[in-house]
Amino acid sequence: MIAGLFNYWIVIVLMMAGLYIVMSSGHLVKKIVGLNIFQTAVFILFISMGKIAGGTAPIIDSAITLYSNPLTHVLILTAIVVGVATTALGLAIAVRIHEAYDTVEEDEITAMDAQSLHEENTASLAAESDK
Amino acid sequence: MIEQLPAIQLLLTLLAAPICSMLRNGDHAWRLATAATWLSTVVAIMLLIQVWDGGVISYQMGGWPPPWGIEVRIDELNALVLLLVTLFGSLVITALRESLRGVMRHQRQSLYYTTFLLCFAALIGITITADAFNVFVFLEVSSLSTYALIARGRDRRALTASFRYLIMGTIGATFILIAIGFLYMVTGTLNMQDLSERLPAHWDNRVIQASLAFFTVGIALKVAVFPLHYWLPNAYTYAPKATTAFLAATATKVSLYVMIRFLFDVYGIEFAFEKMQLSTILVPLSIAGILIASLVAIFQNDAKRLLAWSSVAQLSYMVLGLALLNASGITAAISHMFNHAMMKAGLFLALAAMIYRVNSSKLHDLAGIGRTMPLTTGAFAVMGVGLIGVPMTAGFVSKWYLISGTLDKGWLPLAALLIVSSLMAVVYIGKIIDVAYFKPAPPQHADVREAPLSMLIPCWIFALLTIYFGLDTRITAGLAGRVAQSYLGVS
Amino acid sequence: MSMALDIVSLILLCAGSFFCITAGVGLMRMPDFYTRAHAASILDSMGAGLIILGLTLQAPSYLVAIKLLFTFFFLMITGLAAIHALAQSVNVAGVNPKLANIVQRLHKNLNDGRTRSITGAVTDGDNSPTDSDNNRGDGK
Amino acid sequence: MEFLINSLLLLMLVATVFAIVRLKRLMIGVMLMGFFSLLSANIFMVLDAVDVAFTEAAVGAGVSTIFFLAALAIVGRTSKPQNATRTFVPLAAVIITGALLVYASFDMPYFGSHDAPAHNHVVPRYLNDSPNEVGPPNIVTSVLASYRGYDTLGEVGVVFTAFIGVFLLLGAGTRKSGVERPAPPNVQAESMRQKVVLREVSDLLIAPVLIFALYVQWHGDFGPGGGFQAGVIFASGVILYALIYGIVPAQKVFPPRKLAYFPGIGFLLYALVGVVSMMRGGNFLDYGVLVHDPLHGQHYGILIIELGVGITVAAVMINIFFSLSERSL
Repeated sequence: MIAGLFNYWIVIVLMMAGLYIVMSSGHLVKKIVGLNIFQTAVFILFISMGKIAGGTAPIIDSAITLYSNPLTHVLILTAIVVGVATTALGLAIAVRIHEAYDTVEEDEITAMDAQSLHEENTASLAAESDK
Repeated sequence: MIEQLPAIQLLLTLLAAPICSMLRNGDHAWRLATAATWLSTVVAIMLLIQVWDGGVISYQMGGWPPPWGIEVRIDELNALVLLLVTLFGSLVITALRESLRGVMRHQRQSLYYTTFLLCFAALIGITITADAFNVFVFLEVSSLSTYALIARGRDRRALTASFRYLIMGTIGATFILIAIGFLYMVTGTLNMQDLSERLPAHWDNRVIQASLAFFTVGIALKVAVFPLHYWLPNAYTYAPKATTAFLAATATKVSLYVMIRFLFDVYGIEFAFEKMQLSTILVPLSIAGILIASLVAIFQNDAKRLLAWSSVAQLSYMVLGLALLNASGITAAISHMFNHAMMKAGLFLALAAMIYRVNSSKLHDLAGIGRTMPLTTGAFAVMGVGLIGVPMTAGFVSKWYLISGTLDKGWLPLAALLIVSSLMAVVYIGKIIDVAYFKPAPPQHADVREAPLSMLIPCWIFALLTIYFGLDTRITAGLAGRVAQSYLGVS
Repeated sequence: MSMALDIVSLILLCAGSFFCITAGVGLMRMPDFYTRAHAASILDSMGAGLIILGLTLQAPSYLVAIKLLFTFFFLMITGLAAIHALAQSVNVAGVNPKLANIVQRLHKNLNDGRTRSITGAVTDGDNSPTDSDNNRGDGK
Repeated sequence: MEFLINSLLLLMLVATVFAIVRLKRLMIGVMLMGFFSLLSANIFMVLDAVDVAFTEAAVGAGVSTIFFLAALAIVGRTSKPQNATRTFVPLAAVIITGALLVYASFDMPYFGSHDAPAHNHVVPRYLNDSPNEVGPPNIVTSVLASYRGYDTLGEVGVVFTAFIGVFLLLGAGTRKSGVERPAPPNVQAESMRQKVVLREVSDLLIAPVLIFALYVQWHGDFGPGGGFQAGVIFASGVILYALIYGIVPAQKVFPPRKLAYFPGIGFLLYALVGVVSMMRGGNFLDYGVLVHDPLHGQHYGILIIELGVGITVAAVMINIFFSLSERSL
């Protein structure tokens, strides 16, 4: 059983570590790093389930009779490309955030947002009381 | 020609997108986008007519039969969602031109329309497909375009809202991917029809149970079910003004459709709700969502943020309807999906028209706008009344079904709570109406004029539809009722 | 013939593995960046290079052998160029090689004809790039 | 033996991930992430997923690491230490999710088992019939491009959307001339000197890289490869040029204004193959009707759509790199 499930357990550890980085990190770029790791771990999960012991890569050859599952490979090819697309867009937004806030630390950004929300609220209260 | 309609439905906007990205002139891009989306609406109506009598259209992409190839499948439920996406999406895109003019350079405008078209096409793709993995692919197209659309907001907080949505959305999508992987691991297929046939043999398999858990969490993130709604208020508030109307109408509704499709069709009611008792989680969460989000909405002083919180509450109504699991409840959920999309899109669009003139969505800046922009505010008021659920409007129909659904269950206190939440809706909508009609306009807004026609007409179409669907419920509640019957009848 | 090939490739593989281990030990034990980079470059050139050559002799077909030779060729170029670029940019950033300092100090000591402790000299000197340039020049 | 190698690689992955979790220095974190991708490419290789390994090595370890580095050049390389409240809630959430997964794992078909349902329902037709139905010996290509060609269209759509999004947010080709930040003189002199070796090496490499991209593009039917990998490799050749010679000369070769058309062109090329097959009476993306012989039709169809994929991916990656790195000038 250990040999049969070892792959999956390691993949679970990797997935959870990636998710932990996303949730715990305050740096926006590091969040995307975590997201990447999380996704890559899921890819390994898919590819692990497509492996057949003693099989070979699914490229037809008359000498070979046993192939691993090509469908999971196709799905993960797609998912990898989706992953890099998300990464690129996320980084672009992070770069814009850096330009707008001059920081990419989430805590500082949250504080700045709370500050501006507070200012807006006091401004509208003042506007209310004017009338 | 007629048998190619499902592919044409997607292709109209999918092909228009790259062409649109090459146009240098924003006006041409707008013309192309509106033409493509309205044609797409026509196709959606034709498809709805075809499946009206319970027919099912199946289309094999690449000519490969399912489960080997990818099947596109249109039945009553997703024909209704198609109509929702195309009709309301087209109305918003038509109104978009004025709100972009002067804000963006021409080339940026055409990129912006391209992003809209991609989102539009992807939502159609999610709606029509019958392949579990294909849902994930198009979900990502729509999500990526949504992130880009939100991040273009004028306030810098649009960027953080978009980033937060990107992180949560990607986690949600990856959870859905894990769920699909588990389904494939146990059944060996990705076609929804095939999955639903092969799954009952594996109900006791823990992998399938985990798959349900991951799917529910993942899609709940996308739908913004109560504790996972965190991204929605900021995203809606800081997104560019008309964009919010589009997102509020379509994106979360299509996610909700995916939720219905998977929970009811793929996993099946018996597994998801009877064996795994999903209702015991969803009902309390959605009740909490309705009450808390309505309460938060009352205390907002920004009209856009107020409507965003109201969206969280209204989405909880739909989830509640589903979780009730009786004919009235499901009817309520599906018809409210349509009605709320219509009313919220209209409200946000009317608000966008007001912001276009007064350049702010703060309540105190909207003071007296009922006199300076009477037509826009009139449309807003009609749809606001609809949102509250006053009889003769669309909102009433779905709330009526929802309350009778709770009564069918014998949950009187819940019915009372729903009425209380409607009263809360009266308060928050009333807050805007009160400011608009009964407060004097600030002096700097004395020269505010009525919104341009290209925004005003879509607003009034939305308002008139709100009344029309309050009187004629054949398309909404009628169709939803039949869908509900078919789900409950089979099980 | 095949026997001879096996023996040659065995020797190459063993030598390659030996260099890999050497490089690993060097990476762990060397005192500063430059010496570690040197150890790492051994991994690229001698370690991986010899192993690939050894594998080439075992290749089942000419196609595979040619592919392996290509890999060898590109690995040689890219790996060493990368190490070079890394070392250069570290140098530009102003990191002094520790050993160069020692050598320079030894030179000075010999020229001055006085005896001073070597260890005291290691932390001496500022970190400006020009300085490190001079150091390196003297070190040669 | 395979199991041993596989387990060893997996343990290395775990070590890498824990290093990333603990690191404060982002630069190293990003480099380790590239290493993580490379290691997982190795695992894909061991698990027979050659196409996936190829893509992961090119995309995960190559292009996305470069995107990260370009972004880090703008936002700075270090992260602040996080406060303690940030660690507890995520840790609890992660442990619960992980426990759920481990709970589920006991019912999973064992790793490598032959009779797992995943291998025995849909897949046999791909393995047995695809050489007669579609043609290419590489089954991954025939599933990707033909059986699930609609998915792949969506995938190109994702890449195209990312391009439009990045373009909309950052813009490209909008850099004003002469805003390049001058480096301190001695650093500049030093970096010129340093580049002699790099220039020689890159001159030697760029041509083979581009040729290799074309080989991968057209050889995808027979071996691992195809439009995605080819596009990424082509883009990395161009990115290498831009890294060594600077972004301005690279943009002279690939003017961003013209390059911005190509993602759309590739995407259209793909979709139009489907439209043509609809016009000839087949379903969308049914290549069999393109010419008289269905097998030839499949062959032509796959070649053209792979070309479309390659054009889109290459153009998108180069564009995104330009957009990101222009911001740091």
